[in-house]
Amino acid sequence: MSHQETIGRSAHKINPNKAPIDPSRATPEGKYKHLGIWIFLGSETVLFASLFGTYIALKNSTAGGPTTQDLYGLELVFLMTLLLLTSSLTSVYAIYHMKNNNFKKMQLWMGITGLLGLAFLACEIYEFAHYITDYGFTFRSSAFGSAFYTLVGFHGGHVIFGLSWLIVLMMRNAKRGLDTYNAPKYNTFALYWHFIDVVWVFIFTVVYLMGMVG
Amino acid sequence: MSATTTQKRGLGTVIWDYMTTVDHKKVGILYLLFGGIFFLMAGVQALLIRTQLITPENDFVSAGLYNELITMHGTNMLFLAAMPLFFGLMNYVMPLQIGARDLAFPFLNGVGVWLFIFGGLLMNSSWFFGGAPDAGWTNYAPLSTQSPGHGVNFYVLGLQLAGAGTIISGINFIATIVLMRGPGMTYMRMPLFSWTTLVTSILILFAFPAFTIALFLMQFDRMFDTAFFDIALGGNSIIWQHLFWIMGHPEVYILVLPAFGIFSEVIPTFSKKRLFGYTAMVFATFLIAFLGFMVWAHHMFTVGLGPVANALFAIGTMAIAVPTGIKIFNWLLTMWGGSIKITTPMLYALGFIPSFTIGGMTGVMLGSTVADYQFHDTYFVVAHFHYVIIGGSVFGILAAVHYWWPLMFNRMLSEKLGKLEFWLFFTGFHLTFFIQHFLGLMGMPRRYWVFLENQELDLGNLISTIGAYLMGIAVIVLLINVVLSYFKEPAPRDPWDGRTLEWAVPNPTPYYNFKHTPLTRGLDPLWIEKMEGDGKIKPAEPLHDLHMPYGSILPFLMSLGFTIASFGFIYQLDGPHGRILIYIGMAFAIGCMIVRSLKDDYGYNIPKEVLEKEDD
Amino acid sequence: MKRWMGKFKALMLFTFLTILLAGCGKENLTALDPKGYGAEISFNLILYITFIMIGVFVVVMVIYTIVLLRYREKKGQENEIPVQVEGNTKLEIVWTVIPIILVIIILIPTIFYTFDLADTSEASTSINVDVTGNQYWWHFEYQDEEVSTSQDLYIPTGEKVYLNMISSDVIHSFWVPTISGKMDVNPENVNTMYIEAYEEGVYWGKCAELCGPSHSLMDFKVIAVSPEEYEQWITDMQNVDPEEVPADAVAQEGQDLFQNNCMGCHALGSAPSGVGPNLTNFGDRTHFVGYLEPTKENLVDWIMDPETLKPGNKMTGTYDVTEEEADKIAEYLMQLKPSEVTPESAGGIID
Amino acid sequence: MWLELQIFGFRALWSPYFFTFCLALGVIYYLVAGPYRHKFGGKEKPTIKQHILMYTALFLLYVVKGSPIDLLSHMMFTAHMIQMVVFLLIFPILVIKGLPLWIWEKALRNKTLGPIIRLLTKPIISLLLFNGLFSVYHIPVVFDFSKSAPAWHFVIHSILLIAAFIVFIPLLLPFKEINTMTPLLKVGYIFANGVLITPACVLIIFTKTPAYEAYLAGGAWLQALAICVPGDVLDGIEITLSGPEMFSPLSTINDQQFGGVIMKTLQEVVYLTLMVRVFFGWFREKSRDVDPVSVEVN
Ligand code: HEA
Ligand code: HEA
Ligand code: HEC
Ligand code: CUA
Ligand SMILES: [Cu+2]
Repeated sequence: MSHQETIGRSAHKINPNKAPIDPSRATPEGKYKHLGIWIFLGSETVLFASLFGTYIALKNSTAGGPTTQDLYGLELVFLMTLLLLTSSLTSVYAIYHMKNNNFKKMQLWMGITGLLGLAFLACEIYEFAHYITDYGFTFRSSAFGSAFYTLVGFHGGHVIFGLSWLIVLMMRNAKRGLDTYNAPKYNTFALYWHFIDVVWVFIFTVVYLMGMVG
Repeated sequence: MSATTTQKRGLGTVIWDYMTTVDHKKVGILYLLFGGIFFLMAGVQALLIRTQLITPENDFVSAGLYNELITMHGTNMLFLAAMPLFFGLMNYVMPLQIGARDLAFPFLNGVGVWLFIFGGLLMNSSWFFGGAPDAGWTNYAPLSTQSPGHGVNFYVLGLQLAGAGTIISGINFIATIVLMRGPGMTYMRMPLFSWTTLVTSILILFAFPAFTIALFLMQFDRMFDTAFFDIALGGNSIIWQHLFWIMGHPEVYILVLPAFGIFSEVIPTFSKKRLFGYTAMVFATFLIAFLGFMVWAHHMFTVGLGPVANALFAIGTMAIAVPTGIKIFNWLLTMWGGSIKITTPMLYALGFIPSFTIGGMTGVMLGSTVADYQFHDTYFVVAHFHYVIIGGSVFGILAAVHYWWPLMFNRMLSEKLGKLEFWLFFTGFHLTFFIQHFLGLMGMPRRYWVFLENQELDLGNLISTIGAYLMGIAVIVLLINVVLSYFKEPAPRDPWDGRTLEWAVPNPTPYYNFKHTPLTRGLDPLWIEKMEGDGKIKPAEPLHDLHMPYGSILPFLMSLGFTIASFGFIYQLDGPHGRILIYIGMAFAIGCMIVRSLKDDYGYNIPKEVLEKEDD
Repeated sequence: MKRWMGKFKALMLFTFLTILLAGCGKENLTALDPKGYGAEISFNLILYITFIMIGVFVVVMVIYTIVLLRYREKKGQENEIPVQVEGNTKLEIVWTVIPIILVIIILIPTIFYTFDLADTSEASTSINVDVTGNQYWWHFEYQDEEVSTSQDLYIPTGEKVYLNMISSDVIHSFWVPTISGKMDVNPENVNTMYIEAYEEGVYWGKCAELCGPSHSLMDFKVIAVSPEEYEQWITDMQNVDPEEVPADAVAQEGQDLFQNNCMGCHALGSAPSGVGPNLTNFGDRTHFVGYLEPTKENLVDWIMDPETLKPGNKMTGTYDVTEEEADKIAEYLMQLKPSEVTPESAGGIID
Repeated sequence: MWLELQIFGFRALWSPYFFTFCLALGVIYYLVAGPYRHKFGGKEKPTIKQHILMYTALFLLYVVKGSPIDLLSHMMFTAHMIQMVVFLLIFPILVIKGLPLWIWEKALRNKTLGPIIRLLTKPIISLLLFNGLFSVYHIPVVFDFSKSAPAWHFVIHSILLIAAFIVFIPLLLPFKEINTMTPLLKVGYIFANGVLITPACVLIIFTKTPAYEAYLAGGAWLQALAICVPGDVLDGIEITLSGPEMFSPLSTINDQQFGGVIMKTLQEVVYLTLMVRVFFGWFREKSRDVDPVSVEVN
């Protein structure tokens, strides 16, 4: 195809003199991405709903192994909930700064988001290790074990994916600053992160709280 | 001389072009090509099945092989033939119909198609790696978890990959239709094929993730010793059935709604009349989709869910007859008072109406719980779903292939051969499957490797097999037709006197689709211009530079990486080489993703001056 | 047009002819000639819905035919443009409401009988049989009588017999088309259904859920006898002495061989079933392993090479006997006829 | 069933007080919306259709909260669910459509009421509010509590009713502050309503054991009855009553499942009707017109 004119990054510069716009939705691609991630999260909802359904169906099938009451302790889970909720909040700040075209602050808050996510992940790993070593409770112990680790682990996997995404995003753009090409990427990440957070709230309620009650 | 006219290029260039393409038209053709290949494979498997059943207690194939054949036939047909063929058509036609230049996410479109292709190849490669999956396309646990060998692992991972591709395409279609409709193309003016694309995509979006999870559970049980379906450890095999059918039932509407869309294009075109009751047609589509999510347990009437659940699902199931009926009658009334021209696509549409109605009616009979206690898992069910699938989806695909062939390949298919093919296929189809209703009621369960002598099932099965061969001949006629068309003159523009936007583009379709953004002034925009104007679509805005995306090899490589990892998963229980493959494959795929996010891709512009020289 | 209709008619005629030729299928297998409660209800419902469906189909086809006859493009009028009708609310309401009514008409008896067939309130006062589905054979245990048997299920006519079904491995489905619809046999829970046969007879049963290579060979029989004969059969079965030594010498040897090689899996008398079928009344089987004629040659073939006759079965390769020994065992097994009441009492198998 | 019910006496069966109340509401509506409307700043008279809608609404209200159905709702879950559907899904729609617009406008422009309505009828909020409350109400503990404490029963039902009004207002009232959704979103909104109410129904339908104390023999159900049967009547007959099955042709568990099915199916019917109206109103006209060539397209 000979009739091409290459487009440069300059086309995506944000003009600071113009009235503030939402750089994440200034281009058609940005708009598509914004809708796209919402649709994607819709299908993720079904994904987790199926896992929740499986978990609820199997949560009492302990096959003589540890039960929900034996295992769960609220302190750690509570801490994890706090960590993740806060990280959602910090990502809101980051997006707020993005809309004001303040790249530094956005990176800062995104960084904090990432750190909180890491802390959450550490807690989760500790929790799993605790169950495995202290109770011998693995995902092969019983159907309940399989369902528990799969549900919570799937969420954990989403956190890991989100964190890797964030790290790549932040490192890639650290030098170049904000433009309408990368703003949509931050925006989609933030939405994804909120979703993970919401799912955790459900895990907290359905798995841990309801598990404590029995 | 138009710049888009393809010069003779080397085969290598063409292949590389397709491997790196993100153009919705080429992706569509990839879907059609591989969907077609899988269709032929599954069709040959069907012929083998029918050959085995030609006489009682036949030993043409062994019992184990027979189960592999039906499993691969069902899975290939549904997930790797019918659905991708529709995806191909949607990919090619839908953006043209709504006046868009491409899909919303061209790169993801590439990922979707390659995931499908590699997933399909992965699953079918099982034949060469010690045997195909053999637990039926429904793959019920615990038969599937206990199935020896690697067959079922291929099913799990193959469908996992293809399924991921499917979800990606679904998201892509939705975003495209919501955001990229051309000026004036409001929802109330969208052609029905685009509507059904939208609704089908919504179905995919909500149905397939349940299957993704089901496959994960199956994978964990088979490869990592978890206990989801292991009864000894408290597992429950019914969970698989629920998750499977929560996808499986919407899946059948995923298969038939696009066909409804196609007929809603074909019938008005060849009746020279606008679609009767357009609004009701759109609403009925939604209703079918909506109700489609509440009936999955009608495949589980005999599982022992209890009378309340059975009654509830019977109600939901039968309710679907109502919107479908609305559609049937609206099609009939579209033809009423029209001027019907019988071409090959129209023949398929005409064959569709009685065939699908029969299939739908047997569906309603199946929906009656108590009657289903007799029908379930017999050849009556086999007859039902081939009636709806072949009479609906396959007729739809064949109609569309003949209808849009000139648009896609710039050649006409021969009408003579087309009609011959239709009659062979139609006769063969009814011969094969009508008799099966009775076979089922006479006591022949499905998935039977052999039926016994002296059970008065011989004649029916013989007739059925003969019918299947007729269909085989019909498919060969189609193939001949396709090959011959290559040597023909280029097709004229708009050969069928079309009504919708896709017929307004020059032939062959330029890679940027529309030079001018087309203005839609009402339903059936091209028809309106033909009636009220000069037959040309009006430009919505002055000519300007067009922004296009670059092609990329990354979708191909990424999918390849996942496929390598899948092989690893399949073999990881056999020793360390499996695990090594997992690491290599995943690293490769993730590497591609990182490259994608590090390398900026801004696309390119086609300058206005270049466009000015092109045909309209 | 002519050609079109011609072909269609020929097709229809052909299919109807074949149906006539085929009749309604084999008397003791078909669901089209019900001889039991469940099957009768299903069949009546099937007929009822079929009539409604034919009615709808006729309406569709009448419109269809009129359209095809009247509105084909005529020669010389290719350029005429038909009126572009947008729709007709009244008509559309008609074909929305009529199907709704039809569907409701179908649903009422459906729901009624769904509850009727699921009713287990009389189970405690009726005959209860525990059914176990195994890859590829069926086991039956009469709860209160301490009688157990495999492959052939004896029931009295005119009585509801409750089946409590569970599977020992994968999912199977219990189906006796002529007397009852089917129900799945799941590994994780007991499913209960009842069957009632109106007439004496040997009814063919089929496994209707894919359960492995020999799914199609997992046949069984339900033998409906008169209540008196049923009582007789129960008593005979209760009185079986599994150790009883047969009269002739060959069979005696066979018994020894059987006890040494086979008793690890097979049971005699009321002993609970093991890995293999209970063979107490083997000599009375209508068929064995589901589909083989109960002749001595077949039996020897089976013992020598089960895999060919029933791929994937669980007996292959678990013992080591010679052809000669097999012959003796067969002699012994063929003599296991503990009861006067046999399939013949129910009229025998229909061939 | 009918005969057995007679032991509760006329007052419990037909609630004459409540009947008077509904009648009074009807009269007030007639007067305020009709002859005396100018006193309240009303403009147009309600149409005949609105009259019919309103009186049907009040009649239905009496049927489900006053007639024997109300009494039965304390003994049969199925009756309870029928009550719920009419009370929460049909009654509000009829009232919203039946009241003349100016009354709604007044409420909306009201200094205190207006902002509250506007806030609560934000689609996301109204959606979660109604379905959340409905689901919470059907958690066994809450449900049993409500059926055992007459005052709370009243409060809870009133809150549910308000939530039900709130959920339908953004769909049905034409004012632009609250009617913010495009037709497509409205269809989605109705759809989401259908989805969100499903978990409650599904749990009710698929539990294998009776979940609600209030319908079990012994104790709890009698307390529940006290809500609508005068104390003296109840004291008099208590000894002769074995349990709620006595009034019902269904076993407790079947009754519960059946109730769930009724809820789900009827709710589906109501929502589908709404959807049809929204959709056809939007589509039918629009798909017919052809824009003139000169029209400016955005
Ligand atoms: C394209 C695919 C497709 C379509 C469209 C349908 C459509 C329908 N199907 Fe089918 N079905 C399958 C594919 C499909 N099905 C497959 C693949 C299986 C088997 C899976 C397996 O086990 O392997 C299956 C199995 C299946 C079963 C389970 C059987 C069993 O295993 O026991 C049932 C039971 O209810 C059922 C019902 C229906 C109904 C009610 C419809 C309705 O949507 C039909 C509606 C249409 C009409 C009714 C005709 C037109 C209407 C009128 C002219 C109006 C007037 C009509 C009336 C008033 C009745 N189907
Ligand atoms: C899209 C779906 C679809 C389609 C189109 C078909 C098409 C056909 N099907 Fe299939 N079928 C299923 C989906 C489909 N089927 C499913 C889901 C099952 C259930 C599986 C299970 O139980 O798990 C099933 C099961 C099934 C059975 C039951 C098996 C059993 O239960 O034991 C039978 C038996 O007759 C059958 C027959 C046929 C036949 C004869 C065709 C014919 O229409 C096929 C026509 C096509 C051809 C004949 C191709 C011809 C090709 C050539 C001539 C080759 C040319 C070659 C080259 C150039 C290389 N199918
Ligand atoms: C591993 C256990 C095992 C052993 C040992 C075994 N069998 Fe079997 N047998 C089975 C199973 C399982 C079946 C059911 C096969 C089927 O129908 O799929 C069976 C079926 C049979 C049947 C048919 C029963 C019927 O009524 O359909 C006969 C007869 C039989 N075995 C004879 C023998 C003899 C004789 C021997 C010894 C030489 C023997 N079996 C050893 C497991 C065993
Ligand atoms: Cu057992 Cu099929
Ligand atoms: Cu279905």
